[in-house]
Amino acid sequence: MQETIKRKPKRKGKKIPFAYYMMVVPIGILFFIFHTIPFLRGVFYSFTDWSGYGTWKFVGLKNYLYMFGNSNITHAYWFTFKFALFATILVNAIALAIAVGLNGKIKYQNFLKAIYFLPYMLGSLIVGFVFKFIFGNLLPSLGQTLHWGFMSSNILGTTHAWIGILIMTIWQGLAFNTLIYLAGLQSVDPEIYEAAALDGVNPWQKFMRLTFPLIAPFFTINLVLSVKGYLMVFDQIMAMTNGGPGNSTTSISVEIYTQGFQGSQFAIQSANAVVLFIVVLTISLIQLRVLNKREERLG
Amino acid sequence: MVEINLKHIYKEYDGNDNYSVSDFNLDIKDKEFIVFVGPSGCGKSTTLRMIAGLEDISKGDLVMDGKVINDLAPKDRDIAMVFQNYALYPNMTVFDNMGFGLSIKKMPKDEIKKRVDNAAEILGLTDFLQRKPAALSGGQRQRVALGRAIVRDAKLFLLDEPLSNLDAKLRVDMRTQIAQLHQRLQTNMIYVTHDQVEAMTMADRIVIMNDGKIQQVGTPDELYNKPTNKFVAGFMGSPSMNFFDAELKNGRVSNGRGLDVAVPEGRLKVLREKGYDGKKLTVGIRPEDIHTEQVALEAMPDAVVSAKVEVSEFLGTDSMLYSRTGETEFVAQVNARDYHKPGEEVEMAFEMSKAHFFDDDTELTIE
Amino acid sequence: MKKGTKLLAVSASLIALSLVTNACGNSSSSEKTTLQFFSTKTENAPTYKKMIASFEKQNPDIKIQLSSPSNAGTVLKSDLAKNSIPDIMAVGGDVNYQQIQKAGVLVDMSKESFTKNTMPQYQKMITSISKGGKLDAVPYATNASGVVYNKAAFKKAGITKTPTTWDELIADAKTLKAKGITPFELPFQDSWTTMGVFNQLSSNMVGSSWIKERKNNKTTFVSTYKPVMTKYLELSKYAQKDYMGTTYNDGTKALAEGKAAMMINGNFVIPQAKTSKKSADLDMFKLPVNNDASKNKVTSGIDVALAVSKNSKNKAAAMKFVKFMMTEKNAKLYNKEQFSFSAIKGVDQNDASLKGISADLAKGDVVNYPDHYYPDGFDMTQVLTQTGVNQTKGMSDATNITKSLKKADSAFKSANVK
Amino acid sequence: MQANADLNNNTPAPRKSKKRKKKVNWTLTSVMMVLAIFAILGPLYITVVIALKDPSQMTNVLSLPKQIHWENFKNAWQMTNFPKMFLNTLFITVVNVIFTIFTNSMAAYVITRYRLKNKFFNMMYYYFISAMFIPFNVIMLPLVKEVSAFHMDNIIGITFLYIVFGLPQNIFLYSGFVKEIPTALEEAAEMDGAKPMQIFFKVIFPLMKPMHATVAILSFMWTWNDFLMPLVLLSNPDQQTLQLAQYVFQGQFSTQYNLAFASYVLVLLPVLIMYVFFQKYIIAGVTSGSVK
Repeated sequence: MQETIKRKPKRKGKKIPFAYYMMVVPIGILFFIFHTIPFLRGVFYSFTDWSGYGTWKFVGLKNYLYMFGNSNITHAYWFTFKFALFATILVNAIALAIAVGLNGKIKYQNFLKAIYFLPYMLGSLIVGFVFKFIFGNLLPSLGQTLHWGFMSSNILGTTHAWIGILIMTIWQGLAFNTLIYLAGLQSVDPEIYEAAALDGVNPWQKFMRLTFPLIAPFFTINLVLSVKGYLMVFDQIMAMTNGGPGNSTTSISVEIYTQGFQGSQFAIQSANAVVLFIVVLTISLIQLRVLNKREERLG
Repeated sequence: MVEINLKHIYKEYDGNDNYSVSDFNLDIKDKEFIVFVGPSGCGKSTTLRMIAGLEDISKGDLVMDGKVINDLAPKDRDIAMVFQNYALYPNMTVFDNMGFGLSIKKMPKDEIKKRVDNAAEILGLTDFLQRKPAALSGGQRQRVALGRAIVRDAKLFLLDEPLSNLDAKLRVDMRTQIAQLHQRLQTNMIYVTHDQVEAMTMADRIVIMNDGKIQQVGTPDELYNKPTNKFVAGFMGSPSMNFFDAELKNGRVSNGRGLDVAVPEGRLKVLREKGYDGKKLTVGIRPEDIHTEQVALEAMPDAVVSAKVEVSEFLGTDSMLYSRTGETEFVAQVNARDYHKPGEEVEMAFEMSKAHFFDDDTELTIE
Repeated sequence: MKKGTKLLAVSASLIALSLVTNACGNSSSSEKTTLQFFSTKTENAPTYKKMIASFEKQNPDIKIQLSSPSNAGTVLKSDLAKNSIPDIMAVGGDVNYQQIQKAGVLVDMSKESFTKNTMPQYQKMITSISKGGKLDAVPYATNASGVVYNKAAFKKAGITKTPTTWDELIADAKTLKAKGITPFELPFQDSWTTMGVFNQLSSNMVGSSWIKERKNNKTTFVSTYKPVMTKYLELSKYAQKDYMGTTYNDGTKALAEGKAAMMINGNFVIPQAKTSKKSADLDMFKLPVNNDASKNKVTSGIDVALAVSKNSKNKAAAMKFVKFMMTEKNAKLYNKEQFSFSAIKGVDQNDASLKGISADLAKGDVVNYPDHYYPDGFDMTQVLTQTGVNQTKGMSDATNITKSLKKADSAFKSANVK
Repeated sequence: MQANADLNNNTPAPRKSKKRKKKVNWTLTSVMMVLAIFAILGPLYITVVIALKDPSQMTNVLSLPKQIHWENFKNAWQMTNFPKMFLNTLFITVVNVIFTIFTNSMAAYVITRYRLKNKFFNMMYYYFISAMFIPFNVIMLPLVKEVSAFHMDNIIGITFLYIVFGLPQNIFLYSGFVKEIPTALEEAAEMDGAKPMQIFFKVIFPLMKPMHATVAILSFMWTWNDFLMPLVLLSNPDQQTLQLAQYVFQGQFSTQYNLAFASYVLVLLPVLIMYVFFQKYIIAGVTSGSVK
């Protein structure tokens, strides 16, 4: 009876049961509705003159052109890039140094590790408030007592306000990066160092020629996450300076929020947000490419 | 009573023009222990997985007890399987691992316990039932994997290279255990391995595969002594059969590079009938069919060569002599008493009545 | 495995609990008429709560839910986007009001009985910034800008009379400085406080029609505002050293403690300063911007105006509450607790701390805040904080003024779209 | 074909038993200790000390309070409506963590497992991964509109959004882990008669435990500390979160440091307590989540 049944050859390895689709599709649809549709609408509004409510009409690329001519927006980009660059370099350099320290022959290692990771647990908003107080009240009064001119005024009220934000960002950002570098350092087989010791390598060579290449993948993770995060810097600025003095610490995200949400530039800031999205995506992809290539060369 | 028929089974994957398995035909009788053997990538595991239902069958019919079960889900086929890496559930105890299939089927708890205890008893796992797999040795994990199949009381057992992760000694032990298990359970078993020794020692019948095709099906004895082609002859037996490219002339085979031996009358007749006289062919002779004892040299005077031993291995009962005559290299497996040091010149007799002859083009056995 | 189940059970019951509490909050109120009352000022919430309590007592079928978030602008904007604004809104006569008014979602208040009791000049402040000149909110409380000063500090420096001309002001400042008292406490770390100074200078020195001309690009900051900025910078020379790094809170504290003598801002400084020193003896006088004392006016604006949503399901109840708030008794309560001035005729501010300017207010001899007429996206505080930073960095006044005013013009231009 | 790593063979590689007793570097230890105490714990000390003082004691900020003002906490507790806000925040956090773990791990598992075999799942993978780069600012206002249209501008709605919005990152986190699970396990379960849902929940889900921990911690941190999303979505004062309540102290006309800091302490405390107890797991979880 069975020999007559002719089957069409199937080309798939194995059919995927319907249940598996049910495990993805519903939440995928919800994500589309609540994330992708708003995103597409945001992109759409960037071509209109909508102010967040009321009527609107198409204006083509006007918002994008306006953006480039607006000194506040161009300054926000300049500030954000500067901030992201400094924050990334400093956070990673200091985190690496702390990680090397924690990985040394020290006592109470786990306790110290726990302390250094602590800031990661605290919300940027509240940490920002606390640092605002430290810069505004504590340090100036300390500076006045000690007659240290540079510390006698609130840094957040000067052209160097961004350094205050940078310090708070480093304080909080160190935790995560340190932890990752430490994980990297601990993944290095100690036999490699023993072999290097036999070859007569000095500590600096040991770090530059052995340790650093060996933790390259961890370096990549940290760098990509740092840059991405700092390009979107928001919470700490809102907590500490609100973008001031002047607009000296207005990052792209802050500009989008204040002008788009509180001012009436919703459409213009939608365009700004779209540009920010493209910038973040491009930089991340370039980084991944370059760093992965470098890793391959090293690996 | 379980009979399984595989009829013209084909398997092809996306983006791959060749069939991974082609025209696989096999009838498996009740209670038979079948071993699929072949080099890795030959399609033996794929075939097993098609029987299990883990892969779709591209073409052909899989028949179990007269019913086509191509489209039946694995769980409805009543088949138990042991995986190469055991695939034990790391989060469950040994007991839960073994009882998982039964509890999925909503079997009463006391029945599950009875069956698991019974299987544990057979496999000597009673003391380990509450442990997690991570706390077991390799051999114990292996037995849990078997136990998980046993408790299912399935119609058919599939074992996919179950011993490949064990060390040599344990492998031999487990071989025996599985063989005993088969005796005891009296179920059909299909066993996949790349190790011809396992195949030889365990199988009722061996299916030897290469490049997705069945090369030969038969009892171990048949495969060893009457291989249908050069591949089967070379694959079965360790060390492998010696092959020589030679020419049949004047009742002798010679390769012009040191080998020149006479072919016995009976074999010569067949070869001549098939028209190989004066033609090139491949001669195969197993190492154990090359002798150094005086008796043999005297009995087969026209098949004696003078060879130089280059490497010799002493194996206790036997010695392996890696030797060379002229420019021709070969291996001889001789009695340990006939041990020869490297560098010695030794007379060796080729027992040509046991030699195999293969066509150069088709590589099929000439008979 | 068992631990997991326990955890699951605990969290499940937690969810259930939260759901129940949330649900209860809703169901208990559903029998009554519930009104959403939104306020843009966080600090007057306690006063509103008192009014709500007595109103609810009188009207047991109405429940009022007060919401007074700190970043009211954002919340209001998202409410607008949601198309569900609160039933009653208490907003300042500023951008927040303009935005909702422009969206056309407010009830016209001009016909209401209680509107007639309010002072016309404050009604005008509303209509002048409304689209179509409509009165879509009724003025409730007003604030007054001027100089809040510490009487004890003045006494210590030997100053007996508050200054009435610019020269007197500067002379007093010099005297105070010589005595080691900060003349002006400027808390410019909180950028909004810069407007407290700038608005007063601007409203007394530049005519009210200027803004219209600026909007039509017939004039510029650069051409008009040089004198204003000169005075602005002069004042800051008598400020505490780190004035760009001082927060509003710290500034009011210094004022209350007598470390500083004056703060140029609004009447709302007084209650704030008193939180750090209850006994502080504070009073206000108007900022003597000009040397002709008769030309100096108090800058006053709408601190709170009450509006009702057009789409409210309970418009009548909402109006009832507004009317309740507008009664003399409640207006007085508000005045007393918030140190503010009422827009309602006959409700005077009699607090001693404010007697320096309450007379002007009662006469209605006031000018409005110029920044209430600025376009939405134009943030003058950004310009002014930059000016301050420039000064602390040591930039010459001439350069600073030109730079700042140029920046103001370009910022105005990019905000003044459509 | 069967080159899967063997999950069962996880007997730890024999430890390099040359653990010679290394000499402790005390100089380095003290440097690291001093740095930790001043740089990391310093700001926290300041926070706590200010929270315990009254304004009159603020002249010397760093000194220990002469008199402890617990009433700061009481006032902050009342002013922020702490119990209500705490329950709200707890609800959002706990429900989000639980549902995220169940739904996101499920989606991540299927997508990772089948993305090489199936174009649809591969597409889903790239869809979610690319969504990671979309700043929240871009979707903020359209989202507010949409959410209110669905009447989801409340605690339950925002919780739901957190669950959905966490998907991209969680798929990224889980996928590295799922790749390491040998497919033979699922096949064994399939042979044992398990249906897809049973395979996932009985076999795969328990195996993902280490990654569940990571995802749980990261989701917890995100929801507990987030304030922009509650800010724009939760307008009803009864439906707000702790972070939002902190804004009460940032109002234009009033900033009372002692109360504000007491309130910060109240918000930080639950996180700190959790950190003290689960510190080891949190550190391990975050590391494994990011390094995989």
